Amino acid sequence: MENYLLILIGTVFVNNIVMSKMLGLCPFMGVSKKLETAIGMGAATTFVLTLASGLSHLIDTYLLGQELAYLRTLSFIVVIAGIVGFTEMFIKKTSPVLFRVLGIYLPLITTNCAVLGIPLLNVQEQHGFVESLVFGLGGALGFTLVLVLFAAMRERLEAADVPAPFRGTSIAMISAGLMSLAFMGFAGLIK
Amino acid sequence: MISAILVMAGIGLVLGGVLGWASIRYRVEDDPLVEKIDAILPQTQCGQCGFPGCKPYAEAISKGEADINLCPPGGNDGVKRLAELLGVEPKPLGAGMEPKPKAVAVIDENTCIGCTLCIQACPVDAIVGAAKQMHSIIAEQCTGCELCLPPCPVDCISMQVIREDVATWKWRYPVHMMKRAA
Amino acid sequence: MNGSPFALLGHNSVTAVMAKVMAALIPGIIAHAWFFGPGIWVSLLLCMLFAVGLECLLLLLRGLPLKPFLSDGSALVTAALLALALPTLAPWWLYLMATLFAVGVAKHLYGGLGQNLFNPAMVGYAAMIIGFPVYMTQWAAPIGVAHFTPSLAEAFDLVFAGSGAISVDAYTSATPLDAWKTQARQGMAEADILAQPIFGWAGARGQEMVALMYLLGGLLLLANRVITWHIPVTFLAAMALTAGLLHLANPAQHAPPLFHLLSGGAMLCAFFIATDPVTAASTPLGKLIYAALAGFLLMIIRAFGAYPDGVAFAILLANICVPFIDAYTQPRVFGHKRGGKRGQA
Amino acid sequence: MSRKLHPFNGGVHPDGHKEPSNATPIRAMPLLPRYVVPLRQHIGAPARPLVRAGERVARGQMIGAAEGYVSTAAHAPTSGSVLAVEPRAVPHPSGLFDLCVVIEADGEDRAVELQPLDWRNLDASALRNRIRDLGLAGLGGAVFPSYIKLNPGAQAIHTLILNGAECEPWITCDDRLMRERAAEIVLGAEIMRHALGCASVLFGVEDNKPEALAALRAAAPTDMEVVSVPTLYPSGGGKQLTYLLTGVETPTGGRSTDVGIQVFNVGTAYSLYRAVCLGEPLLSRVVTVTGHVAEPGNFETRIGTPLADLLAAAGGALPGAVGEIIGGPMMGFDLLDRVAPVTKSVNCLLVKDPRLFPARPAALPCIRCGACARACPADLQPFEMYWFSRAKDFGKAQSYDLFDCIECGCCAYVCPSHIPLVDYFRYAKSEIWERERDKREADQARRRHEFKEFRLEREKQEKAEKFAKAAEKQKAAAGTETANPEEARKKAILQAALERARLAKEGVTPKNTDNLPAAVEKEIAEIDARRERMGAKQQGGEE
Repeated sequence: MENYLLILIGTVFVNNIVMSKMLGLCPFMGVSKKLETAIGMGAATTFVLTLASGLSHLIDTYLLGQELAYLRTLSFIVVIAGIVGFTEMFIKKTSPVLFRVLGIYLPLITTNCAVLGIPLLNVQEQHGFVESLVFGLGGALGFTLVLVLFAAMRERLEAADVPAPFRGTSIAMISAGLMSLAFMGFAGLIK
Repeated sequence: MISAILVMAGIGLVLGGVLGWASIRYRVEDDPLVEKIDAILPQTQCGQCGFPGCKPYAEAISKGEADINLCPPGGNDGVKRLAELLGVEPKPLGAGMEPKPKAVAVIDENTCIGCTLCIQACPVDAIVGAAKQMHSIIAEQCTGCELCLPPCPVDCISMQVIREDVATWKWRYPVHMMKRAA
Repeated sequence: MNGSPFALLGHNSVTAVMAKVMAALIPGIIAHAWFFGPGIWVSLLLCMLFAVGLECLLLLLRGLPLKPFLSDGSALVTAALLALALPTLAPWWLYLMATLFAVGVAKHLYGGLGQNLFNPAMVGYAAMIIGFPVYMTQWAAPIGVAHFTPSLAEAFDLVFAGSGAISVDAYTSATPLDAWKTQARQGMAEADILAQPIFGWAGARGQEMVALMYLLGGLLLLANRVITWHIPVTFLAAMALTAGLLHLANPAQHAPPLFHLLSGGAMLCAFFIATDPVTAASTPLGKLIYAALAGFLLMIIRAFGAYPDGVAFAILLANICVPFIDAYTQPRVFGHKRGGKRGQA
Repeated sequence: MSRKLHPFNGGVHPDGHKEPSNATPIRAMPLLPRYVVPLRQHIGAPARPLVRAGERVARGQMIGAAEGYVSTAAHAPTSGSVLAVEPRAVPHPSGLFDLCVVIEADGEDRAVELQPLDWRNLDASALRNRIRDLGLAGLGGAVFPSYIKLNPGAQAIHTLILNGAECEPWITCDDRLMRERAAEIVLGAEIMRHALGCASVLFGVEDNKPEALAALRAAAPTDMEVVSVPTLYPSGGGKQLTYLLTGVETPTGGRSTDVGIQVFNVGTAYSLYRAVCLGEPLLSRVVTVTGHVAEPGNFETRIGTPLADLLAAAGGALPGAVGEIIGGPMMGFDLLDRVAPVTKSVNCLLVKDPRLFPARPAALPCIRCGACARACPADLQPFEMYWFSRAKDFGKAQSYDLFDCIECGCCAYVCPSHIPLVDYFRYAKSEIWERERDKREADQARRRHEFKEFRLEREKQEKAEKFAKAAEKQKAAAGTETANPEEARKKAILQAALERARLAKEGVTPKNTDNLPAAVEKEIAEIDARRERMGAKQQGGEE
């Protein structure tokens, strides 16, 4: 139990997928202009990532094994694409507004390197099934956390007197850098 | 080799089945994007965008056939709202498309010959009058589209900028903040 | 066009606010000089010079008028906080770099006073501790512990010319927070640790008095209504609570709460850094959440993290959360239903 | 006398400056040679002018009639002749002109016959209509037509609040009125209570007006309560006073009547007494002239009195004056033109001197110190509203409840950065209103455009049908000349096209002259007549 908790805290804070592993920067920059969109994106990614972690672990362990290891990336991508496709239909039905604001970023969860990265890291770290699920959930929660906080910051930044050359994505990148600086404070917390 | 093909085919089949079920379970009609675009457009029906009215322009935008910066009456503000709706970066209005101050058409009562050409041109039926009778424009309904200017054979229609009065007066943007050179 | 109101509250300006903050810092600075030698004057002077210089340069670059923005005094307050947070007797370029990050990156890239999301002084500090960890762990030892306490002239010499023949260890020492952490992990008993000369009656020798002087300054700010009680009280309470729980759970590993309150930058942070209105939460409930979060994170980093003092990181992490906290703690507007959603008439 | 008060949050304590003007009794203004009566003095639609240039009028004669529901009448302040009905300077922050009736006094001050009303026995709606025609509007500042406020409507009113708080610094017109005419105010309140059918009547007066409190207490019957409220700006705000006295919050976007409470200014109660018991329309009001003037005080001023004359009556501005404010220093506005007249909403003319009213220092950036939020009586977060109004992000500004702002000025008063916060809020509000106006106009244009397209389509179809029928007939007449239906159809189309071309040559008769509103038809007729006249004149000139 403590092990799972450590994995969770570790992936959410210490080794945050965005802030310390620098994965998933595309949606992090792209879907953080509005707080509500960011929350929706976070929820969608959490769903996809947790499911993908578990499924890909099962596939890796029971279908691929050692001899078919070369199919890992391929099959993971297929699984992720399937889950994303499902999520897309689900969101389109339940929240058309969210579907529209997420726009291209929703299908792009497929190519979100964080979503592929976490199942691959699971294999690398030789996580068991539950560990993989927790690792996926933690990574996704960490992603959602920074995405949502970052979106709230950007909403305020939007109205700031940022000098012209730094406006828009530029100052957002700088802010992300400073966020990352702050997250370094968690260094040494686990392991 | 066979096992690899089997595995991938299996995964594909299962996922395909799930997606197929989901597409039936969560079927939705496409959202009325055209209506939403049309709601942002100012409805002057002026045709400056190159389309015969606001609705056709909205349709063109939704199909991706027209850019969002072709509507001068909507101004840069309108472009911004379209960009927000469509999730694209806003851009300045196209060249030679600077927004003009709001105006209404006024018919010179002495020159009008009652030819009805302007009445046919008016997209919102804001001009009243019958053949060989003097025409006049209902100011509240005029959108200032200027479509009635070219057909007039005697050039008796002119645009009059709407002046603000006590009721429509707006507070200006405060200028107390220190002047910025940048 | 100048609309109402035409009446203004007298003796009320940003400059006055900043002047009061500076004045409240003075007891702490004097105590610092008293216990750690005159080195603080050098770093204070350097930081202020660099800050004002950079502020001028950046204002000119941005095409803004110098006088009103310089006279608001915010650059000086940032510089003073930075100087008090950084180790004294570090090389001059460290102060320059820190000020550059504080005034340049954290403040002016965001549009200057009032627009920044991160506390400028803490950005400067955090950037230095990541970039130059060696210099950031060399703290001037208190008078009586150090083999040698440089005079003002010697301090200038050390800052600009480097230590040269004098060993760095002669005038610096590990911070008590650091010492506690490493020694407790090595299994030393609490009494043995506290018996060392760098520890004082409750916390770190010298630092405890400086912290009390910051507390005094903070109380002056409270009395003058420059700050409200929400942030300092909650921050210190959250710290004490977390430290107390940790100490109860494992007294051998974790120092008692009073030690934490009076060591490192805790007091300075509670009254002068966390209360920076620009980067702190602004709603009444938000202030409590923000301060509690910062205090909690500070203790977590101190107890488990890799850095001896986590003030900068705790504040920056709390800064990240501020817009989110504010967005979800908007107070109920007069005439709105209780629990109603904001923005819905 | 110990009613439990419910203090609202926020508020400020600006210097009162009541003494210069509240020491002397209300003075009457002498009859002036000229009055300018604006037709838009109240909230709502402007009054419709009833007189033309050259017409003679008597004092109290209605010169502008209420137009629509939210409107009220305007009256001649004295007898004389109408000089003009034209746009003139009015007391408005814009400095724009508005339609006014200019009256040249004849010096006789002859009045129309006044008819006191038997209000206790008069039908409620008849009473209200009379009050509308007597031009009554709220004198506290909002100038909402009183007859509407006296209509209890669907929601029963249980409490009537008479607002005598007068929290704005410098202004003392209500103070003097309460001291000198308490009995009349109480009678006015009695009429209001009758019209609204409510039980409870409360007077709210700030405790810096002990004389007014005493006078009201002496005059009020036992079933009316005179409550002393602590001096705190803006306790005279309608929502604030309501909460202070009853603990009931006026719901956002609504009125206090939604919670069964109606609020009137004490000055309105006095005017209502005069209107009902004496039959006199709203011809005058008490105006405070104070600040940097020779003899500050309160003046019984006829509506339409040029402000320059009012200033002269108070001995004129002292040397060094730097302009005038209409209203108080917290919510008033700069007077741009002294020829503008006193209207029903003008309660104070405040002459500024450079010592008490220095120019506002240049604004510095907001440091989010929250002083404004602590001072805000509406519990808003003004710095957030400012942050987004400044960036012209009106949607966000609105999401921080911009429209709950009462523009009291507390936030800008306490701001250490000297930011004109209220100016930003007024700016954002008027921008949002304009957008809503534009939206309405666009919707109307869309409907009209769609209708036109529908009409064109219908006309085309009707025409085609007609020709098809005609062709059919022809075909029938010609017998089975062509058995081929395809050919017949082609022929019909050809015929239709020919017919169309013929019609086009003759000139199409558009059909949108049908169903015109009477007003537009009249307008067209007028224009035609004018054109004929002009044409005739022109021809005459040529010959």
